[in-house]
Amino acid sequence: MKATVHVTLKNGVLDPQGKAVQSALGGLGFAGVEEVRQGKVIELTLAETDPEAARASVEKMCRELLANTVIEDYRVDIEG
Amino acid sequence: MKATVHVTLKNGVLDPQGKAVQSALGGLGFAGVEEVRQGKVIELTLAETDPEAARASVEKMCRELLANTVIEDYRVDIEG
Amino acid sequence: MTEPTPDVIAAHGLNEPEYAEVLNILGRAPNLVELGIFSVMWSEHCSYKSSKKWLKTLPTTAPWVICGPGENAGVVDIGDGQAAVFKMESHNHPSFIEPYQGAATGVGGILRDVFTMGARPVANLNALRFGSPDHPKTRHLVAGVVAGIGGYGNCVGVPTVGGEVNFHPAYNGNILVNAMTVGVAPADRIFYSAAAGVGNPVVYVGSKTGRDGIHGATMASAEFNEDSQEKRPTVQVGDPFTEKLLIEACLELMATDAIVAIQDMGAAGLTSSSFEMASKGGMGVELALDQVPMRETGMTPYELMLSESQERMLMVLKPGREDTARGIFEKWGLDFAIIGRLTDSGRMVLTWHGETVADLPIDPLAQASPEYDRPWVDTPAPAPLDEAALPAHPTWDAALATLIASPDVASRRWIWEQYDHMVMGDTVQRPGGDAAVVRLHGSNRGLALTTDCTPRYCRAHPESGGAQAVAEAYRNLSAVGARPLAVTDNMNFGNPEKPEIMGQFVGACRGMAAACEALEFPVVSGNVSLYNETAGEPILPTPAIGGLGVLEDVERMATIDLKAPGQALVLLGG
Amino acid sequence: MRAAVIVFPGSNCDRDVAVSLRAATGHDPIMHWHADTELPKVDLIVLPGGFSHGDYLRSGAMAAHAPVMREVKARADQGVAVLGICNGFQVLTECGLLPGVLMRNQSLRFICRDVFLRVEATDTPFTAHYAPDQVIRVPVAHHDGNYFADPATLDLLEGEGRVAFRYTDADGTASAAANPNGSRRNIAGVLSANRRVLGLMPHPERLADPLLGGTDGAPLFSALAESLAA
Ligand SMILES: Nc1ncnc2c1ncn2[C@@H]1O[C@H](COP(=O)(O)OP(=O)(O)O)[C@@H](O)[C@H]1O
Repeated sequence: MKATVHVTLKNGVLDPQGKAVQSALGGLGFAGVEEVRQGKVIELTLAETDPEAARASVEKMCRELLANTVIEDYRVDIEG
Repeated sequence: MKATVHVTLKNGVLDPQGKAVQSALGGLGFAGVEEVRQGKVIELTLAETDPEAARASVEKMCRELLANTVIEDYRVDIEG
Repeated sequence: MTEPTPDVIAAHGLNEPEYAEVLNILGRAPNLVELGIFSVMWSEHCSYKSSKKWLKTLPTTAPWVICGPGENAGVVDIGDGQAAVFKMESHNHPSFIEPYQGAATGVGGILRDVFTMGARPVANLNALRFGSPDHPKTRHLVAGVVAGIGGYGNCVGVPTVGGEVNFHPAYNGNILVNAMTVGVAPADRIFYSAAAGVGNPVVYVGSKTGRDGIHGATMASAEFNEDSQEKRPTVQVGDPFTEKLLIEACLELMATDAIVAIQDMGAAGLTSSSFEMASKGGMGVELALDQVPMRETGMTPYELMLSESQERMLMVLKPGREDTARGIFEKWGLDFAIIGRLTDSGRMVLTWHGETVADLPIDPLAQASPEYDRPWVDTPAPAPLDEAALPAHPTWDAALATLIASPDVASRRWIWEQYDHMVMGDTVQRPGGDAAVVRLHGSNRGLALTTDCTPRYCRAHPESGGAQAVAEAYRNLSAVGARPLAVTDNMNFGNPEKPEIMGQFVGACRGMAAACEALEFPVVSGNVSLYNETAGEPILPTPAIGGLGVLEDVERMATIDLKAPGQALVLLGG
Repeated sequence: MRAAVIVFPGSNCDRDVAVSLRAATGHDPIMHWHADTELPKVDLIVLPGGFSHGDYLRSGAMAAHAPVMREVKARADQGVAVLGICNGFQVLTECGLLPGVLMRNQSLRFICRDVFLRVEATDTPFTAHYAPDQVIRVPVAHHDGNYFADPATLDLLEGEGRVAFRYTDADGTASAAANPNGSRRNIAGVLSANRRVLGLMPHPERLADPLLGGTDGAPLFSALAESLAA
């Protein structure tokens, strides 16, 4: 079973990477890029076969390790 | 208009971050994590309003800057 | 305007007598913006209200001291027309909540204190205390703090050359992260923060302001409790890349004669920087807050005054130099905005799209902040150890193995290898010796640097422990062949409202003062961090000392490694 | 020899390498700002270490698109020598002047310490003052030094003698223990096909002065000064 976790900075938290990418895109001549935010995507392959159990386990992984909940939000997607 | 870019390592490219996460999860007592791959997600807010033009422009950004195609694949999603 | 409710006043950390003083100063009730400003200015962190009385007892002068406590950092003459600018500062609470970013922004803050004064930073050090090695959080905290210090310092390109680490259960819920920066400037080109010149423009440079750490300065002074985990204040994220650009841009502008005064926006951001600059210069200020570069939409004057966004500076320029300055900051890709001017009113007038949102007298706020003579009890001198009651002496081999395996003695290589300790090409003595030695660029002279404190001594007897920390710093500098010149300190203690804790603080100050006096080793800068307690459990009293000395010839520096077989080992001292 | 050091926003070893160049050539290199496209005529272009653009996104990725880089590539094509150290190596791979990519260190930690390198190629303007298979000691200081390329590319590099340096033990063995960052085949530095572009993660400029604890980096600069003498 596969799980995908998106970890993104909370709203209002400074994103230095996004800021730098935005200005680099401007430098490359891409106009009209109003905001850039950079996050992580983590793809997990799990032995678990029950979607609900998988979700519960991945949510726990997010809280304990994958996301830094002080500054980051996370979203879990489970696919068969 | 918003665009989301997923940048992930190509198959066969060793992913030190994913491997470290996998072993850390094991250390935390999560069993049955068979593989972990870590990538980036970049969210762009664009002035462009035409989805096709937006996609073309973001694909170009990926080729020129956002992804290193020696080791990375990318996927672009455009939403209203 | 509606008067703030008691709840709102309490949430701003002002007690009843303090609020009464606010009413007395204003002759009316404050609005929310004004209340926020009072709360920040009178927080323990900014006002030193519990510690001021005792800090004044530390010796701060010597013929080579150019500037002692009171500015962004201390300044000493190191000969050859050069000055060393240095200070240590704590980022304890933020680092416990988010170790990487907390430690990283701590490094960023202390760097700004130093380059604000016109010095190019040449070395970073740190003094760290963690809980017991087997406490479940310790590993994560150590890894995060070390990575954060490296992540910031390595990127800005200032070598992290030394530091110290201890482990003790008293720090389980309250780690200490003290960061020190040393910079070098021409002795006659030091920049100060006193504003001058009616009509001169007040200029904002660096990063945009966001809603970072609103209330962080008050948080840093409030005792930690179990639900701090829940409240999770907005942690600031550091941007070392912007800091690097800010260093280069500021030093480039400082090479011209455009700057009248400059101050970094540290804790309490725009509030404390503007009040301090105005108060030191006896000036008034008008700021148009709508001109402040903003990162988010919908920000309010309250948020702009209290934001702790990093990598920002405030300057007063000479008239007509705006374009020179703007050109330099734009070249480095940094924000630049003229946000106000100096007046002779002695008042801080803040406007928002033309409307006045705060109007406060500057000196009463900045200078008449509360000063407490907190009750304290002396820590009694410990009874001599009863030798008979000690466990039997282990074999020498076993004793040695125990010592070497102790977390307080074990090699710190794992830590310093994560710090770039060689960038700038002048680290002639790397971490691992008694003191780091950094060559003064382009010469054969050098600075020796160390941080020291043994908290268990300080707990046993704060006065001896404080004196010992100073003496150890002095010895470490002497051991590499340097002439010790001056110290910076970081006083980390528990809740000063408890007489025993206040007694520890007083004792440590007495010991430090005596040692500094005896050694002619004055305190030129420092920082105080109080309320380091979790659930009523205080940390060990930890007056961290950062020492600086000078070597006339780095080729004659002494190092710790044994050089050749057959040489004699000599024990000196008693 | 005239050298230019390209200064990117976030470069922080630009001054360090200038010191080594001055020691080897007797004069100061040109410090050239990345946004300035008019690059003077020089014999050597140096891309220094540091954190260009904060190393955000990927190390060296944004600097690879700096305005001056088009000219740097054109000069490289004409045979002008280009040296990329640490972040400079990352920029060279990102802009395609060298193959492969520098990934995050296997330990995921920044690593700053001396390492041993075996000099694998001495027929270049950079390495002519080393002896074949000489083992030298120089520091590394990086977070992203894990050299990766596909096996075919690695075979090609090895077949053409384009691996300039490998991480080894003090006795010259390219063991796993001697590899500080997980680089494929212990590769620490690679050359372009015409052998005029060198990228390496270790910092020769940091041990080119006896007061800093060693001089094994100095021959690289003296070799450049001699080979590229006008
Ligand atoms: N323990 C101390 N010993 C000596 N001076 C101190 C001490 N703590 C603070 N100071 C001095 O008080 C002044 C204000 O410090 P602080 O508020 O920490 O500076 P900043 O404006 O950088 O936050 C500084 O000049 C500092 O050197």
